[in-house]
Amino acid sequence: MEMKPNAIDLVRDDFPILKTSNRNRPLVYFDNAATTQIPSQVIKAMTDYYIYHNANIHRGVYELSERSTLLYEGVRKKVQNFIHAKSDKEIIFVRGTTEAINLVAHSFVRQQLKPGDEIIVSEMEHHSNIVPWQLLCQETGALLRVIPVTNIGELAIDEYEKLLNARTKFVAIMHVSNVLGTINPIKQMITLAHAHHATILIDGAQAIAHLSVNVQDLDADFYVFSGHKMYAPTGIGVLYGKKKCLSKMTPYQGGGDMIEKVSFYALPVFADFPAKFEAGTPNIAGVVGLGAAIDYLMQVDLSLLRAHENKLVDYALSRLINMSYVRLIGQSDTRISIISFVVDRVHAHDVASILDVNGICIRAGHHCAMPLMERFNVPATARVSFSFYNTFSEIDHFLLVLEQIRKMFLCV
Amino acid sequence: MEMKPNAIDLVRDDFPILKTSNRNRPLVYFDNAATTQIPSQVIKAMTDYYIYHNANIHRGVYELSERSTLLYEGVRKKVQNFIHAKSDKEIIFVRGTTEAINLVAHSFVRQQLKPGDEIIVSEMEHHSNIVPWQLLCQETGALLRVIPVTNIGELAIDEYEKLLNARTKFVAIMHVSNVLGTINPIKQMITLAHAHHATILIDGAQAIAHLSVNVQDLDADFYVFSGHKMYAPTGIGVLYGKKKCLSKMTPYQGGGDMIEKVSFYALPVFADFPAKFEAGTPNIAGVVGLGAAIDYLMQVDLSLLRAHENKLVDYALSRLINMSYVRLIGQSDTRISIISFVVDRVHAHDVASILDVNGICIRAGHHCAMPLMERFNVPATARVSFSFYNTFSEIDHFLLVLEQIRKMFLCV
Amino acid sequence: MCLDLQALYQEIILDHNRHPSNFKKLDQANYVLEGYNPLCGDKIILYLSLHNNLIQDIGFQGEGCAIFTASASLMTEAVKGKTVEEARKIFKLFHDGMTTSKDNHIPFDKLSVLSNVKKFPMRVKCATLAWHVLKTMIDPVSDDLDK
Amino acid sequence: MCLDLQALYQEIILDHNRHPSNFKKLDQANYVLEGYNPLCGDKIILYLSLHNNLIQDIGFQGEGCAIFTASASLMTEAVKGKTVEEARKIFKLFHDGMTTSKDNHIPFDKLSVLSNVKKFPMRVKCATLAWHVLKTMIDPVSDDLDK
Ligand SMILES: Cc1ncc(COP(=O)(O)O)c(C=O)c1O
Ligand SMILES: Cc1ncc(COP(=O)(O)O)c(C=O)c1O
Repeated sequence: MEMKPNAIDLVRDDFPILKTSNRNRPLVYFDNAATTQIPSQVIKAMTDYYIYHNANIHRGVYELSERSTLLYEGVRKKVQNFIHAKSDKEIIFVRGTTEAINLVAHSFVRQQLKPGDEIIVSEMEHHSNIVPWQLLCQETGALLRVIPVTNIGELAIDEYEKLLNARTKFVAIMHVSNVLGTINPIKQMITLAHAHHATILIDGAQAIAHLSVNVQDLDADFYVFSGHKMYAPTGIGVLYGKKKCLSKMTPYQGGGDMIEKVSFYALPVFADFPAKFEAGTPNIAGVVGLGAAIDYLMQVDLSLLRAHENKLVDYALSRLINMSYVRLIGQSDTRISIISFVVDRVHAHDVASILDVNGICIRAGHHCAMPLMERFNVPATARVSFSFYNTFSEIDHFLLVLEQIRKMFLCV
Repeated sequence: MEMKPNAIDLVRDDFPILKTSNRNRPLVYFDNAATTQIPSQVIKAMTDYYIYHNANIHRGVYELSERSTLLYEGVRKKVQNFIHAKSDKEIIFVRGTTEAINLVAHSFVRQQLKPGDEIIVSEMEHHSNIVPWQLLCQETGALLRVIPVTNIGELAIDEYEKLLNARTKFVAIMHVSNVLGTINPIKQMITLAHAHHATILIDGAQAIAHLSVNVQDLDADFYVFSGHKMYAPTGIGVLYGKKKCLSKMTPYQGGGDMIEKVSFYALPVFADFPAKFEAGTPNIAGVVGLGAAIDYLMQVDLSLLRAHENKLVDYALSRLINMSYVRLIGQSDTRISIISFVVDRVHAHDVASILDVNGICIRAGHHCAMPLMERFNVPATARVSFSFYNTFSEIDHFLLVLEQIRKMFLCV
Repeated sequence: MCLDLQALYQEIILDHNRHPSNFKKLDQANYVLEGYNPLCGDKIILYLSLHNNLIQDIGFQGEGCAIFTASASLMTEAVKGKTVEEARKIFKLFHDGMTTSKDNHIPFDKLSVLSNVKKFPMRVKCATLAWHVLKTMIDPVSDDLDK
Repeated sequence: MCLDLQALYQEIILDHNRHPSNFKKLDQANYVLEGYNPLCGDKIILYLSLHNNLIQDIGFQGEGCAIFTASASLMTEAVKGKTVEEARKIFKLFHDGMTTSKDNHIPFDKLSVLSNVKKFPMRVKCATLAWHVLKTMIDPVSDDLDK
């Protein structure tokens, strides 16, 4: 299947920011793993919300509030369909992946842990899937066990199997690595966790924009992601939880909307989920934006666009592999369009700054994955991450500047 | 000082939603205490953000991320100035009032409580300033003490003085009641709390749009509010905390940006505040919107507009007081533009629905203040709340429909 | 009075609100259940005197809005003297009428006035509260999530 | 090479990055302090041999980006052999030059190349890390919040 050039041009037209500049050069946006850009359809949905429907939800009887509520609750259904959940009640709106993981740690895992119990994470996790568990272990006396990462940047599944045991209460694993690009075999890992009666959470932050996710087929207990990595705005994310898990959970934040009855003479009576976990006025326009982003992804030819992403990453890899001064961090074949690398004798921040001056936005640093940096013994990596709106000529431009960098630092 | 009619017309022009309709009638929006509407300046700031500056903050070295970070951090300064905080580091961005209160409960109060310690709230609090304290008391064995409300809807300050004692660890009080409109004497209450070595949080959700707030002058330890009640979008709010309070606090959510160092061989090293309490990607456009709302409020003639609000509420009260079938809930003279009432023999929801059909949006229900409903022995109230963009003729229209309601239910 | 308003607060609803039928505590009831709508604060206690599958008598107490009161009143009229099977059928007619997006009326004489509530989605719960309490009393088990 | 880039990575910076001055552990140091920039991962250990208010010798070890390394190297050159008062003045000149929004250069011969970093606000911390470590060593107490 050949990519017609105009399909990508058409998609690019949807993203107004791609026509702007970075340091007075045409913008080349290669930091999609940090956050994706917003199509005008999503911007318009939010603007329309503010102009025509803005009202607080759930409690107003008037039409404006009714419209706002129906929009908000309608997105729950859209998310349900998007990740193939059984019910829209299993969809909880949160600020993002980080809040979702903290919510599960606080409301589901915390109450179950005894000293000596074990939680399994991996060496490639994002800080947001490490720190909440470290804090919880510190509080409860549970232990954190860590699945190691192989030299090519995959999870050592045999080690995972060895770590699982009767004390394993919870497993928290990323679907796709934000540094290595590796797609982890989560279906198999979920089956293994369940065989040991452990509950498992999948951090889908990097997967949701690039892979089709079916939480029922995966049999995931929890699946979490952020809107801002799938063409929706920041400040909104999703916690999917199986009904049987959600119904065991204690409240998270206390306040309006999560409560049925408040009195000073009795304990509060909580609402049922999802409301129970959505205390206070939520990010309504963010939810509307998330719904519009899902609509957008349903309306484009996603399989074509994803094939394009795969070609971009294949092309970039094939070129980078032949540059002797570039070392790739992560060489798994099951991957998405994220590439981390280090340039011989040049710090990642200098690489990023020189690209920046040429209009190219890439990320440099530890990518909130310090343990993984330790694992590969690098202080930082440079990372490019492509979206379907990126092009081959952008990659060529990037490779050209890399060559300049080599010259500047090594042979001037 | 007479209000020139065109000053209000000019302000109304800034709010595009005011030109739309509710149930096919011109929109009369009297639910400003639930959420305020958004001026086009704020909508534009957010749209511009998505079109020109969208990037993840703090960690990118490229210009786009730099712009986004400067915008975001710039709003911290704007908020600092707006509430007259000593430093922008004392400003923490949260989802809203509810999250701010939960954060303080979890990270400041929780660690200090021993069984028998006391927390003081009032009978007029919003659920979000009751439930977190109830949950905390349940967990720690501390006791919740409640300042009663007088018949006219004021706090019984003499009772407050009696409640304060050596076991009082924390006081959490609303600045302005979302049901009664009453402005509480918080400066005096803060002084009293401090005299008993108790820390005090002020829920400023209903005050922030209507009163000038100077946290240093008030000497508030914590002051919290939501953007969506001051012409900014939902999903963003502020926790102000004194430096000396913030520096005692344990982390809230764990994840990216709140951390300096993560390793599996040591405990995490936390960043300093405010970053410490802003884990994960925040609601960046929401912050930009909040900044634009502050700019907006600085640019209009706020004292003129607030005088107009006061005239609106005086006028409405003077008329309602003469309607024999209307009972006002809350008759304090120190108040803002919120009025709660019940109509003889007509349930608040029927009142609201009939107004709704006439284009008028009001709130009916318990307003997340069930204990206050119990106090006044009503299942629910109807509530109108005015903003500076409301008009006298809108109030006349509302009063006319009230009269229709009386006819429909009582004399048809 | 505008059309929408007429549709929502028809005379029959105002009447039933003012003088609800079967508004009483049933001392001889063998089934009693409370219901509560946290949105409005509507509260109901429903009493059934149910013998040999027959709803011999029914009564309710409570407080709430006109839509709630009228709906509860009309519900008691509709099922009083009916068998449980018949009550189930009436519930289904009512429920389908209230939940389908189509503009069809509830095909059951007086109950049809309630179908106008559909235009006011935030009020639908007011109209259905009493009915759901009845349903729970005659069909205790149901899994809300899988609906 | 474009102008901005020339400004940021001037030859002098690239030189100092390749061959930093005073890049050594000082065994006879009587003051040693570590510094860390979590954004970049830049790390430094700064060694001072400080006697009678005089910086007799200075050395640093660490790893980081070119801006960081060059700035640390230039800093050691600038303060070596100076009194603490002189070092304080140099710090202030440098600090003011880096923080004022004006386009003015840092009026201290070679250090002026660093003022170009100002156009890259996210990199300013790279240029200032070594300096702040020095400052902490010679002026231990300061309240960040009230600045
Ligand atoms: C006094 C008061 N406190 C707290 C809240 C909760 O604010 P939010 O829903 O924005 O978290 C509200 C808003 O309804 C309020 O009026
Ligand atoms: C794998 C992974 N998990 C978690 C996160 C945190 O997401 P957020 O910052 O939206 O909470 C990220 C984003 O950086 C990520 O890439």
